[in-house]
Amino acid sequence: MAKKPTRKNDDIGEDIRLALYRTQQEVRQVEKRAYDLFLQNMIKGTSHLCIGQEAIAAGFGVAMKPGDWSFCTYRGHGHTLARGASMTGVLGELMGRDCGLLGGKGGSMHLTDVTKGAMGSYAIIGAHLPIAMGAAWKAQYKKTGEVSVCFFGDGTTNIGAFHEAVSMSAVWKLPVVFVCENNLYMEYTAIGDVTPVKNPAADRASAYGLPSIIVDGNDADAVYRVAQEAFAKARAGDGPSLIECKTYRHHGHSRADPGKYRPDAEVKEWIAKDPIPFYRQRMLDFGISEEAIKTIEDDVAKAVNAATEESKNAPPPSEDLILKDVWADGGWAWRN
Amino acid sequence: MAKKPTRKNDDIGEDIRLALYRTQQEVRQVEKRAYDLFLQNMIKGTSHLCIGQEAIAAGFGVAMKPGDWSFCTYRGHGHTLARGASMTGVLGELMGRDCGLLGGKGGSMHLTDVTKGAMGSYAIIGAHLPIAMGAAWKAQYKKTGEVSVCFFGDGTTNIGAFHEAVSMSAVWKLPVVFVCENNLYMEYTAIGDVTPVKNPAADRASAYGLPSIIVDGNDADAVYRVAQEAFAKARAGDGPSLIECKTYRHHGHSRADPGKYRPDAEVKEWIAKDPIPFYRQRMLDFGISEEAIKTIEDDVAKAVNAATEESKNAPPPSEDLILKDVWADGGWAWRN
Amino acid sequence: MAELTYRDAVAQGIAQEMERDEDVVFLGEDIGAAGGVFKATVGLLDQFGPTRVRDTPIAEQAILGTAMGAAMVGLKPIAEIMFSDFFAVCWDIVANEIAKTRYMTNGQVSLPLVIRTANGGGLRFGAQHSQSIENWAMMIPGLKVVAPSSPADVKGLLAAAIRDPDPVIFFEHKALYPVKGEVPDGEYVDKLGEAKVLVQGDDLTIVALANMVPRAVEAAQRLKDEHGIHATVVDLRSLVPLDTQTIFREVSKTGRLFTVEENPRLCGWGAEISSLVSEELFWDLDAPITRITTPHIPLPAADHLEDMTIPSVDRITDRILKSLG
Amino acid sequence: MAELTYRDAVAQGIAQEMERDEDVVFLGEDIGAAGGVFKATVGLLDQFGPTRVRDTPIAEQAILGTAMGAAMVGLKPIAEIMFSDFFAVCWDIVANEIAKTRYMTNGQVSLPLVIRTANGGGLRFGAQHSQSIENWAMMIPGLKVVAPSSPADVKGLLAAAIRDPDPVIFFEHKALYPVKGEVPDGEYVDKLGEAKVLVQGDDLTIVALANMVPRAVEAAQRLKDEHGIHATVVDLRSLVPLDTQTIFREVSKTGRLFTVEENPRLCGWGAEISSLVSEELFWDLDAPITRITTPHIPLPAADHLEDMTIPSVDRITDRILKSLG
Ligand SMILES: Cc1ncc(C[n+]2csc(CCOP(=O)(O)OP(=O)(O)O)c2C)c(N)n1
Ligand SMILES: Cc1ncc(C[n+]2csc(CCOP(=O)(O)OP(=O)(O)O)c2C)c(N)n1
Ligand SMILES: [Mg+2]
Ligand SMILES: [Mg+2]
Repeated sequence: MAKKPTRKNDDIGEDIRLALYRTQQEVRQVEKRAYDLFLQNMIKGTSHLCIGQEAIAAGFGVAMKPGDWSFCTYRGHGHTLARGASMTGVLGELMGRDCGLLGGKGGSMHLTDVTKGAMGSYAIIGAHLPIAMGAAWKAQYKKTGEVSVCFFGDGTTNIGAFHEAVSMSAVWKLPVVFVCENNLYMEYTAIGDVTPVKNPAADRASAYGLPSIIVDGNDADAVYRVAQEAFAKARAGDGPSLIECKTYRHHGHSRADPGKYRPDAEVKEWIAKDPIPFYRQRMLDFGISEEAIKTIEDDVAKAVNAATEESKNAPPPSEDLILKDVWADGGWAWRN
Repeated sequence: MAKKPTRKNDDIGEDIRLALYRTQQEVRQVEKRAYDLFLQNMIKGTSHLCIGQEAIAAGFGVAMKPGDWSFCTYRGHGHTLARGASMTGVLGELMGRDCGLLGGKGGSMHLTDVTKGAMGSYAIIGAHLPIAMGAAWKAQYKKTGEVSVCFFGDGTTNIGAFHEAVSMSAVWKLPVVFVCENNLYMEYTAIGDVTPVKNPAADRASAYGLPSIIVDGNDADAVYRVAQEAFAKARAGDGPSLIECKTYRHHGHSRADPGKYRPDAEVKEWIAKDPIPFYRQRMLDFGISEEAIKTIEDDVAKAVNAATEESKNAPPPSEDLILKDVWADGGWAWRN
Repeated sequence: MAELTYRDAVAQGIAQEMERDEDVVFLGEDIGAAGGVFKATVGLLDQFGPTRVRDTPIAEQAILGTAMGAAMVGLKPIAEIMFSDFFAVCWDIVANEIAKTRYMTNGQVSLPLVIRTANGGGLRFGAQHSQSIENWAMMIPGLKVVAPSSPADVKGLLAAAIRDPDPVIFFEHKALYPVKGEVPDGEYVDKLGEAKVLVQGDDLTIVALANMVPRAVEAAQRLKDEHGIHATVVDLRSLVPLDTQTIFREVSKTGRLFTVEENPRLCGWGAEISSLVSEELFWDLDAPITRITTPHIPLPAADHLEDMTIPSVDRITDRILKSLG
Repeated sequence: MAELTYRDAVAQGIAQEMERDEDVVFLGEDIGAAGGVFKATVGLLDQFGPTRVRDTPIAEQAILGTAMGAAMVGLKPIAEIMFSDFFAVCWDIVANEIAKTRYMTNGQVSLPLVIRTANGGGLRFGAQHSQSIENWAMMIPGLKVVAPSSPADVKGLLAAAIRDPDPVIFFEHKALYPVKGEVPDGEYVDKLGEAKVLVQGDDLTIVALANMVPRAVEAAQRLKDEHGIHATVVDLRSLVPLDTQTIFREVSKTGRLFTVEENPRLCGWGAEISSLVSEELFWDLDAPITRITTPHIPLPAADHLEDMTIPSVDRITDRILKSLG
């Protein structure tokens, strides 16, 4: 069993730190498995991996309380897992199986698990920022104390919905936290080539009367701390936050993309900043035992293997799902 | 005839000043006539007057060169006149006559005179900001030196298209000048109630890497100067400007609106800052004769009367316009 | 029964539901303090306060996104889009998000929300403030589409829309706002998806919607008075769900169908009804189906041009007489 | 004639026109350096340089507004909207501005521009990246609407669209990008508004568009081979202008019409054609018109679900056989 941290001034503490590491491992290992599975053609369509960006999903995911809501993008496997969605639900959905979170109807880009507060993955850039506001409005009106957290990319800061959502959230002082994961690229275009400011989100915060916040998105502790602050502000009724996390995606944009447009040196530099070995070392430095760490890694590996098998063995979704759930009555009828 | 200004350090000079005053008078008197005409039910539909805001249309209009392009809103009678569109064309259009700029097909909210570079009035908030960019792109690509000027209101700064257009213009360094006429209200809602920053445009400029520019929109000289600077920057290839002009509309938002939601004191304060008597006094201070000023006022009054009569006497648009000009071939056929 | 205007019936319908259910909230531009630019929501802010009746910036994507997000977590929002033409600036939230989310999530998410909007022409507002866009909504799976033609239907169908567990696009016709009619007092809730037969006749069937309904009724009267021709007039009231039973029943009785649409022709709802009837009722038809629509053009602004463009009582009558030979 | 893929025909069509006319410019997301996410515009940046082939931020309203403004002052822009579903985020510029401005200005403004987009399903991309939205464009007066089914048509119709003085929405079907076909060498310009009869038969007429065309052709083959039934297959190629002459001629020859649409049913282009035929060709029809469409639902993502949702060769064949009784 792990020893208590030996270093001082640790505001995070061992339990949280283990949770942060476990979440990062879960996301990383599921994403690696997803990569293998689409090389084996067991995952069809497209898939957007978040390998390299796990510390953000983990930092926010661990800081959120049950009942809080999260909204993410097509690059949302990690955010969905970080809220506690099952690996089988995620991998099954990617593989188009019956056991998928959405019964195969949504696919990789739309992972949702409402029971865990994972309120959906959105594949059209910008749309989920105003949607996340709406959930926050309920918390504000009902005074129930939830926060709504919305993840999106650097490229998203250039679209209209971003502006409308952050601006109106600030006016309404909604308990919503906008989290920009700046991984330096939109799809294949470097964000700096298409954005008039250096920090796509942080340099725009003042346009909404908000403080400019930048955090190392590859350091789960830093992300966790900034999340805690933003949540405290939101729950205190002091309105939204806009947080820019600096990070990098190790893979291409999506399945189809080898990511060749990225300079080798840049890729190297960021692989060296991989959040997971970095955090592993931090844990060791803080006196957490190699054994405790290894246990997490092995547990997660086992869980991923089990979820993979379960998904592979699951049947394809039943055909009758096709005409189900257009409406709340379960059906699709548009006529009598 | 007017004497030369007697006061020193006048960078604007008498000719420009007379032009600025004439334009303000033209806009004011046409708008007043439009008001009378809709009280007489000779103007149907809606109409958005710019009484109180004339110095902006005048300052930019006089600073623009022939060949430059302007894009404005439903509150665009003034901007269209300031580019040299005929009063008969404007009043005729408001009255739905054959002699209208658009043959009655567009109406009050869509005044356009391409021959004068008045590239249209747009009635859906935000849309014309990206459209104005497009014209600027041509000037940049063809290296022909035109600028594109885009007028819009304070309320428009909260919509997505504003953000997209200013942001992308800044990245592309386009010769476009975005002019926000902050008249303190969207329709019936005070802009401060729905905007998270004090200066809706100027406080957002930094989000696009642009300097924050605020000008007294009721002082035609100040507007003219700021326009000149922005145009020089644009023509030099140094990219767009975003300018916030502080002003006020004396009337309600549109025909249907008596404007009762505005505090009396506020209305009084701004009526006292009416740009036209203010500018008249400035001219006198600068040694321009009462007589020269009076001549402009009378000329304009005569022109407005003549345009009114011409419009009243013009026939309604021919019915065959209805099925004309959907396509460039002049027709509307969607089938063979 | 009280006489109410169509616009007052809007406020009454909303108030009825907000009184009944504190989860019903309302947002939009100038809807609160100003009571709406069409004065259809006067009094609601005073009655329900600024936390439930909330003025927004000009940000339609934010308005509808907010409505959607709030609905996802249990509120029952009503959002206003001031003119239906402005759906174009927030169409993504409507067509890609609101309409698809329940389906994509395999039923995890419910979206009990209503989007009200002022639709249609006749006020000389020009091509960007006068469109009839019911077909924009009808073509998107996952949206219910309602368009009342009378004050009573406004109140009853709006209440039904607010209580409906699915997203409803509620088209108020701006030319009808001043029109008066009898409206049931007290709690009144109608049912979505039921067409109404307003006039019964043996010779032909006219199917109409919203502001085309009073015109169709007047045309039917004229056909009867001046030509002894007896038309049935069906007010569709809702496009989704579509009451094909009533349509089919009435068409099979007369063997002749005329649809009257305010939208420009191509892919209007009349095309869908025509295709349904010619697929399923082919052998009952005695003559070609005729669609009477606004021509496939943007709307002109000047009064007499606009009047000649949108189907009028004259045009409806003439077209029917011509078809009858 | 060279064998080209549908995707390469896009690049070739654009290159042909950019070489010919320096007013032709091209903008969109990832279209330049990356050659497009579907690799349909590879090489254009190298050939024409970054002032004419320009990568944009994710800002579709800015992209299309820029195209419109540039066209107003004399350029001939081509804009890409990466997936047609994203038209929803910039629909205002398309439907309210580009489509209406010539009309509203009484002909003062010309808008010679093309908006290219990847349309349609079959790639397991789910409900927000797979829609067939030709009907969204068809219903808006002022837009021309083109949707080629073969590499040759891509090149020829794209060139025609670029030279057309009016705004054209050009729907490339993303499932067709890898398909190969013979494409005329050298300058090749087709004509908008002409349907093509791909198969001639006496028994019935199938009208199809885009990716439904090869399926209709295959179904016709199967009907012939397995059932001795001879179908005519009409590839519409463009919805506006619509070649009603060819449709009417072919339907009147066979007396039977089947339309095959990839879009969800309500207000699809098939409804419009059905309504036209039942209005103008009623007496030539021997049997009800049948529309074969995607059901009126959002598209599911999983492969076998998607395959069962979009009309397949099997479904087309079966539906026709069933109708024939
Ligand atoms: C409105 C819209 N435009 C374009 C796209 C295509 N697209 C998908 S992801 C993407 C890049 C997004 O970049 P960013 O926001 O930085 O997120 P990241 O993928 O880097 O996580 C683009 C352009 C889209 N999905 N929606
Ligand atoms: C997208 C859109 N939303 C709403 C409207 C309705 N509307 C017309 S003018 C206006 C207020 C605009 O305010 P501002 O930009 O300050 O311009 P002003 O009228 O004060 O000149 C609104 C909300 C519209 N035309 N378009
Ligand atoms: Mg990114
Ligand atoms: Mg204003």
